[in-house]
Amino acid sequence: MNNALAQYGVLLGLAVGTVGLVLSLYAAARALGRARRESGKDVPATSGRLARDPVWVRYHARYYGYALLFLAFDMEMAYMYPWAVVYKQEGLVALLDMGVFLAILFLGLLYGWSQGALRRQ
Amino acid sequence: MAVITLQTFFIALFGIAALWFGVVVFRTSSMMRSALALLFSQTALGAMFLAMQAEFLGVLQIMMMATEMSIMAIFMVMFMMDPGGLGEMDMTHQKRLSIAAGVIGALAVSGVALFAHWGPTATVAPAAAEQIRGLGTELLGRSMIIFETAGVTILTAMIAATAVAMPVLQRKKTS
Amino acid sequence: MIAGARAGTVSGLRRLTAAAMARDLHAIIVPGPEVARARGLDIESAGLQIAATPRHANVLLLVGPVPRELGDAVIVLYAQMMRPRAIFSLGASATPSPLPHADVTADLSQSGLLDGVTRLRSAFSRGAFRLGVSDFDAPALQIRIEYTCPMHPEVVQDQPGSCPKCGMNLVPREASASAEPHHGAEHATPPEYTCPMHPEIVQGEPGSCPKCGMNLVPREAGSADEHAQGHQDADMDHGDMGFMSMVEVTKDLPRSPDGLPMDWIEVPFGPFFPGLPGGLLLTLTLDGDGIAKARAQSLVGGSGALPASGMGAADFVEHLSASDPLAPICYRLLACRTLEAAAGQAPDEEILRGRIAAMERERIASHLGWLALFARQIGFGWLLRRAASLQLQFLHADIKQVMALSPALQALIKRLQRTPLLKSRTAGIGRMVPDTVLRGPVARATGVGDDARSRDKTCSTLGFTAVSRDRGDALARLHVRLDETRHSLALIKAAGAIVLPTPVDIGVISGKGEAAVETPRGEARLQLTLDNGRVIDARLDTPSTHHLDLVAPLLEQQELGDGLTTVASLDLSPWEVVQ
Amino acid sequence: MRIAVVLGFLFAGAYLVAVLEARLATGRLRLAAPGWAAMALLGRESVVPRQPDRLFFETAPALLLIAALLAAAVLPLAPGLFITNLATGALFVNAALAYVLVALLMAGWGPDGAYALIGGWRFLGQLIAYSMLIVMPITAVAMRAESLLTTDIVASQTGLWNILYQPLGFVLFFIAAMGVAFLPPFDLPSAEGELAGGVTSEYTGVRLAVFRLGRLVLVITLSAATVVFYLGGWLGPVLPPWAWSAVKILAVSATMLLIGHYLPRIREAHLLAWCWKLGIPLALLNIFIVGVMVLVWP
Amino acid sequence: MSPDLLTALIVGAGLFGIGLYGALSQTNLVMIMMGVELILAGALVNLVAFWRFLHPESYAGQMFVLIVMTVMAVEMAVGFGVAIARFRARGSVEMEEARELKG
Repeated sequence: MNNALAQYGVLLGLAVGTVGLVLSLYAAARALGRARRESGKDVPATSGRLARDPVWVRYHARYYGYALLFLAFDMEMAYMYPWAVVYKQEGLVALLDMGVFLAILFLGLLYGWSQGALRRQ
Repeated sequence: MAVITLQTFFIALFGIAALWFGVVVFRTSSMMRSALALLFSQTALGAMFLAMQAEFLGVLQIMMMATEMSIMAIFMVMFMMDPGGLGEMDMTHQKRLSIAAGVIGALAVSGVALFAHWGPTATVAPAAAEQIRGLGTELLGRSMIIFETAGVTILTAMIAATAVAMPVLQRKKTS
Repeated sequence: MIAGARAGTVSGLRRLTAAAMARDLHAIIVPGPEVARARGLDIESAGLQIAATPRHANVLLLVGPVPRELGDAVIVLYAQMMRPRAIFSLGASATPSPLPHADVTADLSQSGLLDGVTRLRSAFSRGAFRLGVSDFDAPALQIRIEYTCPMHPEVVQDQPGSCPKCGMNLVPREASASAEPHHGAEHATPPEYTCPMHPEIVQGEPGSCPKCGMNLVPREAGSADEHAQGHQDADMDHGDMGFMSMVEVTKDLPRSPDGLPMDWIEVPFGPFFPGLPGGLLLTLTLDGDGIAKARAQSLVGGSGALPASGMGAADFVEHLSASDPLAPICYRLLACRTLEAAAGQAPDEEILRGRIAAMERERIASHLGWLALFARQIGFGWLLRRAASLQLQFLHADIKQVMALSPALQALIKRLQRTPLLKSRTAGIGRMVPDTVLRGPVARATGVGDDARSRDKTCSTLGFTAVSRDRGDALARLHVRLDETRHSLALIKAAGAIVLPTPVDIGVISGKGEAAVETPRGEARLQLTLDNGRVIDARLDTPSTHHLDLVAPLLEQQELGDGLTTVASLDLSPWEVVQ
Repeated sequence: MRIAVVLGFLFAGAYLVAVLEARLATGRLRLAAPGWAAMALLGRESVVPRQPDRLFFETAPALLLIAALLAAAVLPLAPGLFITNLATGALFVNAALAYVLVALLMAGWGPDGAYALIGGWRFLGQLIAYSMLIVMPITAVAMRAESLLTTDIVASQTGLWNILYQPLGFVLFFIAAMGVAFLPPFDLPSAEGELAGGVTSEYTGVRLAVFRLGRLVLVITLSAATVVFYLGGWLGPVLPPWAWSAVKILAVSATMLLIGHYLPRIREAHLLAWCWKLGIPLALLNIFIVGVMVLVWP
Repeated sequence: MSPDLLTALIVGAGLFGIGLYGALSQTNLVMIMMGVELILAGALVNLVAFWRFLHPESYAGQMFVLIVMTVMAVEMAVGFGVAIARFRARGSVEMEEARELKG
């Protein structure tokens, strides 16, 4: 039990350590001097033009048909991993069981495909 | 015997992080920040599950929510008036009622948690590898019908979402 | 010492990083890498890496004098580079006005480049840091803060406050300082009038739109760039609304084909965009990553005007040849031919053949240069390097070298025809139908076999046949150009020698002349009037002038990447555009 | 100690990937080039664009690096040579890699620049395309190993490597892995010819250095994942286990980079369509085939 | 009872409260869905805590968690589908406007 918790601790430590590494790199760079504030320097670079308008606008993502199907389809992996682990031991039952499950999901995919969800809108 | 162990500390730490990110969701006017705050709230929950030694569920939560909440972010940006939050627009109504409802709800549930008799608590959780196997056996055993029903639910959702969302004209053109 | 050094004493870690910077040079090239290659410069073998954005560059490499219209853009590039930054000028000592003097200057040649890079390295390692640096500033970079409503972009004022239409807080926005302040009754620049439905209609006085008859609405002159075009419905009136309604906000927005009304943003792609020829400014109105509207213009195109006193024949040839750095020999040939036509002279057959060989050699080099540019656009690393190095070898090759290079070129062509993903990347993109304004490979990709060379007697005797494909898309244009390079090799072989066109002595004559040359981009025509041996009037008609106008309709509703591929596949030369 | 060795290996591998990348870009093999480049980036200015989402802008490079390192943390290089050995290792790799997406979305949104923004949203589309092709082949691998432990997965390949046992899964996973690392031809979010650098276009100086480091570690991580899941991990004759891991991981990284060098960038619409209309059915087929094989011929 | 269980349950209650506030106070369909997600997240915490501290031997508890996660995904898919349809029809996903336009 403690073994598992210790491993999570290592992972947490790795993440924190990485943050430390990045911060120390930033500190080294800061030691070499700050960036001068000059006009035009901090405007996002658009190949030689100053495009100053904010671009945070309602963005038309053309893949939303895929995204809708993905949201639902993605859920299948939650069931598939535990199933995969016991697959060999359960044998044919597992194959049929998951076969039915995946067939059901695949039907949804086919429906989406037939309705034009699987393309750029 | 209420001892504050390291485990409790981390459960509380990630719990507080989840709550804090949850509050941020409704306190920022940038839609992107709002969506990613929800993401990190869910990630913190996943970490909390890990601290509770539900390894499979924790990792699953961390993984699923990253992609699902990112997709939520794009939909937020698609459909909100001012996704950058530059206008500091107020998008709420019946604020007082909602706060009251939220507080009362939270208090009521915590009250139940505090005063209910939960009985003895288990101190030892099964090992992580065992959990996955156990869940797998459960899926293929007693819960098989539940599992297949979940499949049907997902299918329904896919059909419903597609049927509602895809434009009618295009639907006639394809297939 | 470099003008764009960082502030600080030179010691310890700073010395080490300065040494590192001298070994890690990333250049952003003005006007563009394709011009540098067409002038025979091998930038990468000289140790400079080509950067895609000024953010990642520390060297501003100026190849030749900077055209006046690019001045502001170059200033912006320099301002957006990180210190320490250096200006490296090849073949010109002057930089556009407020820029500091070039830190390193060298001849416009490969040896000059190599020598300059060496000096650049030492300038970096010695002068990347120094005390007392001054900020760079220029009028082109000045900004003014104005306040606007996020939902009603037509509401613009100089003071913070709330929107009169919806009551939202106004948000600050930057505008270029040269534009007129929005508040205040008098306008220094008169307002201009535009049609809400056809933003391309702009005129000085009120009236109705010639296209749809709607009344034109006033707009601040010069403000067009700052507003996304979708927002210009200035007569939206919902002043009486109780709360802010998104239904109202979105109801007048233009809609995409899938029916969702989204915000459009106007994004410049150019004049120094990697994957597009330098000097070409493509302004795309983007709806997500789809192109809603496009506008293409050349910042470096000439007006074609000659000095009032005219020009001597030899000067004119040089002038025309220098006008397009991407196809100098073809324009030199065009000038020579037209002068000869005006004078009624013709060189002997040997020279004619040699000239054709020179033109075909340039065609090969130009098509290879296009391949490199196209490869950069579609992210094909191997092709970029291979085509660029072949181009440099072909550029000044004599007949023997051309023949020696021939197998390598054939291998490249064969390889491209077998490359997976290339077909799917280009097929169906930018499809065009046969049209009279199309010329050159673009026209021949639509199935029209028109080629100025097939009207040329010498070409016919050398065994020329025009190639054509009929799909009309980017793939067809690629194939036409590949086939053409093959044919060009055959023509050069048949011609036997390469002779650069030089003007024959036409004497002091008057008259008119007309000629056409099939440049790598299509047929260019020149009409000129001679007066006592001086050229007093010249009318140039070039392929890119016509192709540039096709860009806007062609790009609409394409995906961004596909749209850029379309533009790249047209092989526009902004230099030859006549404005 | 063990952790330090693994981390040292990862960073050394990232350095070699950088050398190879520079070789492909410039045509010259210079071992010191990435070192000088990193040093130079440290010395250059690093600006934050005006009016950015500063939090996102600053978090993204670090998050990319953390995601790549955490994913690598569960991949063993040799028996006993790993950072952690989680019971859900194969799943954890997925979970960590999902945050690559989050980092890129932040990097795209943060600077409020058009090129970066489009790059960020493009990567979300890319994730929707490749994600299933990461998950489903790993499921098939787990079926054979009867475990999500990465060490068990390597051990299950003792007789026959998974690349031979389930070649279809390997191909799908390999392609998807290149998609995760946004390597050419899947470099849609950072495309040079389309977005002038995309998500990286506003990063400068030391922030760019961290971003590039994250990307390089990500490439090594994905190669290591490919090796663990399909190429038998440390298994192999003669050489010591860690050497086999090193050789295989570097070979896979080199292959990934070389493939991208000889191909043009894929179109986003095609990527999505191919992954969903061809990739997912093939991945399901792969699961079915492996399912039958596991029962018939374990 | 163990402090761990109590902490987890209080976190669950807190998430429930925040989610409830969000779902009631927001005017926008997508934001309301975020509130619902938080409520469901609160349920997730409770379920995991119950499994861990009360019935670690029964995997039906974990099964519940998976089902709640599925519900979250399904809710999002359908919710966004509706949002797209509304936006296409009206140009808005504001619930307030929906009501006013109807009545």
